Amino acid sequence: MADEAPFQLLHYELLQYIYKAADGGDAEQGRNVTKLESMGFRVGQGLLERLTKDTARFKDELDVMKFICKDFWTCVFKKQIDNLRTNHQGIYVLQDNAFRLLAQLSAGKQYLELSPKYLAFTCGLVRGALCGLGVKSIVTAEVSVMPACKFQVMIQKM
Amino acid sequence: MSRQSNRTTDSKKMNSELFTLTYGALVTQLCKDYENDEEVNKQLDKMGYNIGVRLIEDFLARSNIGRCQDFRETADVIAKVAFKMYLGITPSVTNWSPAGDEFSLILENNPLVDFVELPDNHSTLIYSNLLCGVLRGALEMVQMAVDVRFVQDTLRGDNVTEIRMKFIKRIEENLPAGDE
Amino acid sequence: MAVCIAVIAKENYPLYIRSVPTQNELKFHYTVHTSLDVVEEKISAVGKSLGDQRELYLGLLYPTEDYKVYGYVTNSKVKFVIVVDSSNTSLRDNEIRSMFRKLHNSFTDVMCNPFHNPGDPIQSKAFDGIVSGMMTQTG
Amino acid sequence: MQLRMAGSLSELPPELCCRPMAFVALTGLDVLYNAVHRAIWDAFCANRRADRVPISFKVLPGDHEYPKCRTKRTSYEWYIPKGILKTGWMNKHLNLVPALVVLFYELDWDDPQWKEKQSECATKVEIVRTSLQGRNTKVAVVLIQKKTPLPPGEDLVASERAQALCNACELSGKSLFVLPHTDHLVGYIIRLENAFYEHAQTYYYTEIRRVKSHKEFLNKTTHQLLFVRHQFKTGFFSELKQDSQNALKYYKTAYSLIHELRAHETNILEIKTIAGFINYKICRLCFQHNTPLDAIAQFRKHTDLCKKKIGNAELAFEHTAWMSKQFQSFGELFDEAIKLGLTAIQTQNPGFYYQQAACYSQDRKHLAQQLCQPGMIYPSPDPLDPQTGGLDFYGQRPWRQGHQSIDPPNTEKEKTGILALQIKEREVPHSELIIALLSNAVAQFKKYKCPRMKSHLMVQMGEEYYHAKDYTKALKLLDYVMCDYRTERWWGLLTAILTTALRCAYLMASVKDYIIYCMELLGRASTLKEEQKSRIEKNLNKVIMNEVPDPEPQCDQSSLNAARSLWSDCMALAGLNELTIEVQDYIPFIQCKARFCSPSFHLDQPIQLQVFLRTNCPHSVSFNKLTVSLSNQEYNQWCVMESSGQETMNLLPGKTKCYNFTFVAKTEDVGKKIEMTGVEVMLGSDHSRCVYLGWRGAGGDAASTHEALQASRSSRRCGRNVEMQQELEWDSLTLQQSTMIISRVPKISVHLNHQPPALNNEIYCIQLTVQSQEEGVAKDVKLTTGLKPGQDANLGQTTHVILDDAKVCDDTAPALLPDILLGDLKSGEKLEKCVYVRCVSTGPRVFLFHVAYSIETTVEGRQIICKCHKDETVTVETLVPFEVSVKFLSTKFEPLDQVAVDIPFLLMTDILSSSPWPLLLVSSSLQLATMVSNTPKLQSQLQEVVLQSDECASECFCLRCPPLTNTNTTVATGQYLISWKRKSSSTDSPLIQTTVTLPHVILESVPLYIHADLPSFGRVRESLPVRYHIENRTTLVQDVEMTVEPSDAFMFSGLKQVRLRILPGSEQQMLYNYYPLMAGYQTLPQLNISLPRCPTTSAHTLRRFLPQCIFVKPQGRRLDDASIAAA
Repeated sequence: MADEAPFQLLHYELLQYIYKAADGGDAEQGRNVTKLESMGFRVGQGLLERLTKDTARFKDELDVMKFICKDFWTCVFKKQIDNLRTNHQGIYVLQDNAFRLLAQLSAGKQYLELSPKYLAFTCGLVRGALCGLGVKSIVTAEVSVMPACKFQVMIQKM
Repeated sequence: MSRQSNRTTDSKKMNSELFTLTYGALVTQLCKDYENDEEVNKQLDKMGYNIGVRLIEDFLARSNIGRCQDFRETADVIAKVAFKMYLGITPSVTNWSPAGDEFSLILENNPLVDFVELPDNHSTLIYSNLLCGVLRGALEMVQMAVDVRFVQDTLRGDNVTEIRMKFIKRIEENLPAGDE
Repeated sequence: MAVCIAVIAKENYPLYIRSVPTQNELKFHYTVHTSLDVVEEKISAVGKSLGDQRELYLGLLYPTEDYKVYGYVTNSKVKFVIVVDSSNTSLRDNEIRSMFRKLHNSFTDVMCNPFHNPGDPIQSKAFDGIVSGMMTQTG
Repeated sequence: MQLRMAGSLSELPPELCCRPMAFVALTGLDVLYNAVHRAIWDAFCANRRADRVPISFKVLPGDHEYPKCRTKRTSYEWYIPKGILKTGWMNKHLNLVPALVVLFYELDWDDPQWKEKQSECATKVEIVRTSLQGRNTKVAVVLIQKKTPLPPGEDLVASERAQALCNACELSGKSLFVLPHTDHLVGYIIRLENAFYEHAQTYYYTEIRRVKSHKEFLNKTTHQLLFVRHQFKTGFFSELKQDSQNALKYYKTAYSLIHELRAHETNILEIKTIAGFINYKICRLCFQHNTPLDAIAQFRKHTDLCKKKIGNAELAFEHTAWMSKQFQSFGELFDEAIKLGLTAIQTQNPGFYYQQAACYSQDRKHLAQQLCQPGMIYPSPDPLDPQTGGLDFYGQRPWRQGHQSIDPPNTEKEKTGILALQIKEREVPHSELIIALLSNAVAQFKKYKCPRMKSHLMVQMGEEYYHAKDYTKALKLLDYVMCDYRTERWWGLLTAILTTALRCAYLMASVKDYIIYCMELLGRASTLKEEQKSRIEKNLNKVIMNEVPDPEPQCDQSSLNAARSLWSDCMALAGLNELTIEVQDYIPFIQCKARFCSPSFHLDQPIQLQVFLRTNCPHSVSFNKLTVSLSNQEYNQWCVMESSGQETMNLLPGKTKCYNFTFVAKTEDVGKKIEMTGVEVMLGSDHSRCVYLGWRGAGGDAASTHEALQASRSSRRCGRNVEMQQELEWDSLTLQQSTMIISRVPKISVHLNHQPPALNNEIYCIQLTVQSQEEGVAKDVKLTTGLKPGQDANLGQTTHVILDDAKVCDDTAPALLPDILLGDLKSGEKLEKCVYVRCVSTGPRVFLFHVAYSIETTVEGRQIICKCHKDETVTVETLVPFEVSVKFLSTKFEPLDQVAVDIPFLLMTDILSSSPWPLLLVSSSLQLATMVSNTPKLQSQLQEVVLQSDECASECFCLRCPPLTNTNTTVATGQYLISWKRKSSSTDSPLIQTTVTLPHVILESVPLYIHADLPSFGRVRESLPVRYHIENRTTLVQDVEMTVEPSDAFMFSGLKQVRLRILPGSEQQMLYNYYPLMAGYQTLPQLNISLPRCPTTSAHTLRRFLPQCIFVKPQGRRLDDASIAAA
């Protein structure tokens, strides 16, 4: 628990910075989301490198996803993903019923449209980690009820 | 199959790395966005300040520490409690000015720069400047105006990292706090 | 001990190659490059064959007349290759392992350096240090 | 013989490599002239498959001279061996000294001259025996007989004579055979040879024993050579005996023994040679025993032990040649084993050994080049020609055979010998050997999926061809592998190969290749140093200026002159001074990226196209022409840039240059895509040499995509350091290969004015205003309007559209009016139209207003006609204007569920407006079916009534249903017609008729119709006359009993109870005088009526039409007023 607070605050500052930079139109917003996402991507790569340093090589895609849901999530958010579903055609849905970065957002409709901000970074994290494991993907997230959150991973076959 | 067995994942430790890496991503983003290092340093300090003013709440709540009697006590609390709590390190407090209004925090290792190697074209970047902001912001919330700056940095070849803190004045309660 | 140490990107292009200055550098480039055949083969073997094929350390890739070439692959599919003089018989397998471990740790730090752009050639004093350490120290 | 000895000391002799087989000699056969003998011989030789015993047969004359056997020495005292293994030995035991000699002799048991023949046979045997003096070779006799023998034991003569013959020839019974020359020849032959085989084995067994027996005489000091020799021999004999297990054992000991020998300058070659032999044998046997790992281990040991045994430094090439041979032959053994079913793996296959062999051959070549000075004269007499004729021992120097002592031999001889060898070495075609070995290796690595290893070997082959001056072959190989290294981004290797390739290209003066390699060596992928690059760039420029380039460094001087002349020739050559190079798949020194400035352009915008060029080479690059070609060639003319006059266009190193092109699209290309098909940069000029660098599509090259990807993730700061910024900008430049031409933006406004929602059936007016903001005249403006296509199908039937001037909007009107011509519109001119829509059904509809026109504009000074159009759509909801409800009431305003025949009732209609707009009800009317109006004439009570929304207009009609002939109980009422329009609509706008069909009603007939006449009110204490009418509606006489119930509100006068009779159809009247007692609404005294004739009808139903109560006014007195007030 020790250094949760600084991270939360740092992440919050990140949002503030990126979004204060320019409150332009949707295009601008889109660009900001991408910025956050790519920062997350880079962090994800780094984390993964450290995290898989002492692990055996991965068997297959599912093995990788399990890793993301268990170890990776635990290390970043100190809990596992609550539910992992897949259509076995390269789409996975990871559900976190109490997503940490939404915790400080109080529930309620008016915050729902803020949620993209709060998820972009994490989407990047996941994509970065997967990419680190040689899995190219697109990661999107959606919030239906705070603070539950669904991350959708679309694997891109190469 | 359970991978758990062969993976050793100390979540607390990882988290600190998450923090370190995220901070890194922030700094490089700033480097992309701003013309020169000075502006980056400013921005870092500002963000630090914002964090500080919020972090102090958390700090006071979790470490039930009352008002400090004097600056020396404050120094100790910062070094022994705050740094320990949030960065897991305990810097030493040294180089007190005769007037006792100025001292140095010596960080043997600074988690923020764990993996950092500065490229040559960032000679004037104060990578960890966020910390200064944090300290400034936090203390301002307890009615202390201070001046905080890095005087030594391992990143730039010094063999320790030194943060210099100077007490400026008590802020009267009724004054509005900070520029944010 | 090591006469050549290389880090190879996921896409198999070199991120870092250092070899002892005394000998023909180009030759080592070829040695490392050709060794990738075996690395690829071993990586692709994962899952197919039974038993634990899943160690990061790939062991001796192939012996040539004058060199022994060892391989290692990270989970991010980055490969490390260490070339040792085959005259150097004193070297034990676990020593090679520990060399790779050192290399991997240092590499991980490089990957975590925010100023490093993954996929770019490795430019890091720390990493250089580790590598030269392995090339000079006598095993 | 001579050559084999000298030319290749490293060669393995065939007698070593072959598989040893028992040697059996056949004599007494005349295979030339005697058909029978021939047949026998054939039977022996023909198809010797694995199932036949391993024997090599030879036909020898009966008096053949076998090699003399030296007299066995009884002691090895003083005997110093001169070498390890005699060159003749193996051959001797394979082909000269038989294990068994078989004498064929034609003789039947009952031969008339038996005696003579027997002794003749004996002498023949004797002859053979004598020539085999001292050897253990066995002799056997085969009698060729014409008769088939009887089963053994039956023919007493035979057995007795056989015995006699054996005695005569001193043969054991086992050595005498009979071969009946009959039809089952082969069968007999096989039986024979099996017997021979046994004999042979015993022979070789004794040989082994013999050799072993020497052992005790030997001593460690002087006879080490013999230890080896004997072990080898026993091994070899064991092989002949087909005892490979023991053979292997003996060879192994031999091998370990040979390395115990003290090696020195003079014997090292011999040691190595024999070691090589033994090693070969061991490996071969291991593979044969299917223990490849043993073979490999042995070979490793062998090479490790020998690789340092170089021997005479001046002949070092000999050693490498030998090493090479060792690897090659092991590779061949390995390969052979695989062909016989052994499985190899990626990391352990023959390829490695061929490769290593090649490696040593390369060393051999280099050593040869160092050690063998050219221009030496071959010494005579030839020191390599051993006067003694042939070399006695394997691996010895011809000029000092048998020299075993450590003390140095005759130095003079040594010198000449060495010289001779060196000169011979010069004649060796090293490159051929190397290339052959490499290509063997390539084949193997291909087989064991090692693409990279394969490429590496191909590079070596290429380089070898280069050394062999076969540049075409060299380039063929190098080009092939280049792209592998390029795609895998191994720049160091790529550069190395390119450098070699460039040398080849120079030496064969192949201009195009030369330019290509230069370009890539100057490119950013090249790892060359600046100065090298600038040298190459200079040369490139020379070639472009049609001058001879400077030679490449490290080209061997000998071939330079040739190259120079080649160059000057092809420079002189006029004509083909123009060449095009597709650079996309390389990483050329000029980078090109092109893009359309926007993914789409409007027809009236000039299309903008940018080409970015950049170079990385040390000096600036100048060029004379830049062209972009597009999918529609007509535009190409606009995408050419040529250097004007003297000054050329040029690129500074590291600086990005941008070239802009603009052109105007053709009208017919609207909606089409324009694509870049290529970009070309022309170096040089017509009066020197034109080199076109061509990029497909919008440029980019083999490396650019990766660079772009990296750049996108880079954390490098934009704008900090100029050089870096440029870099970043370049990498993140994205190509835009194609653009869309879309129609010009219309400069007209289309406004719609209407009042939604539309009301069902109404003629809904949408007012359309088109105003032109064009400068010019908008020609032939067309309007397409109505229901937007692609909506619910049946909307089409229920929607009707007309334009104002058309009158009626009935069901014939279409849903969509296409292309209504509206003429031209001048600048600023306005045009108004009303579109009327009639929606027969409710619900939403989308209406389209598509205004198209064409206009002339000038773009970049060119006149073009643009077609523009503007679409407006509007969604209109259609509602019902009002709800109509109808109810039936009795004349007492009580709701009726059925009406009585010929009794008046009321019809009440409510019109409830549901329109948001005020409605004007112009009129309403009833169209009655069976009903008739009770009132003289029906007229609408709500003419010109205006209904605001949610207001309700009601009217009431008094009707009566006449008695009906037919007796159905329900009747149609009729229709209710309402004509209305919007209050807002203009006076001349048409009315809308809404018809509501009134509900049917149930009809009933009543027997007795009783109704009353009475004043509308009464007054307290004033009489109130009430007259009851009682009509008999039946066809019968009716008795009616009436009683008036007393009531405390009234007093009354008249009959309290009466009984009367009414005739059918007639009416009776009863008059009562009521006298109200109290004020207010008062219930009238109840009238009780009963019809005894028809008891079904109750009093209640009869009373229905009577009023129940009446209002009674108080008396008009003051105090009474007060009392009322009080009450």
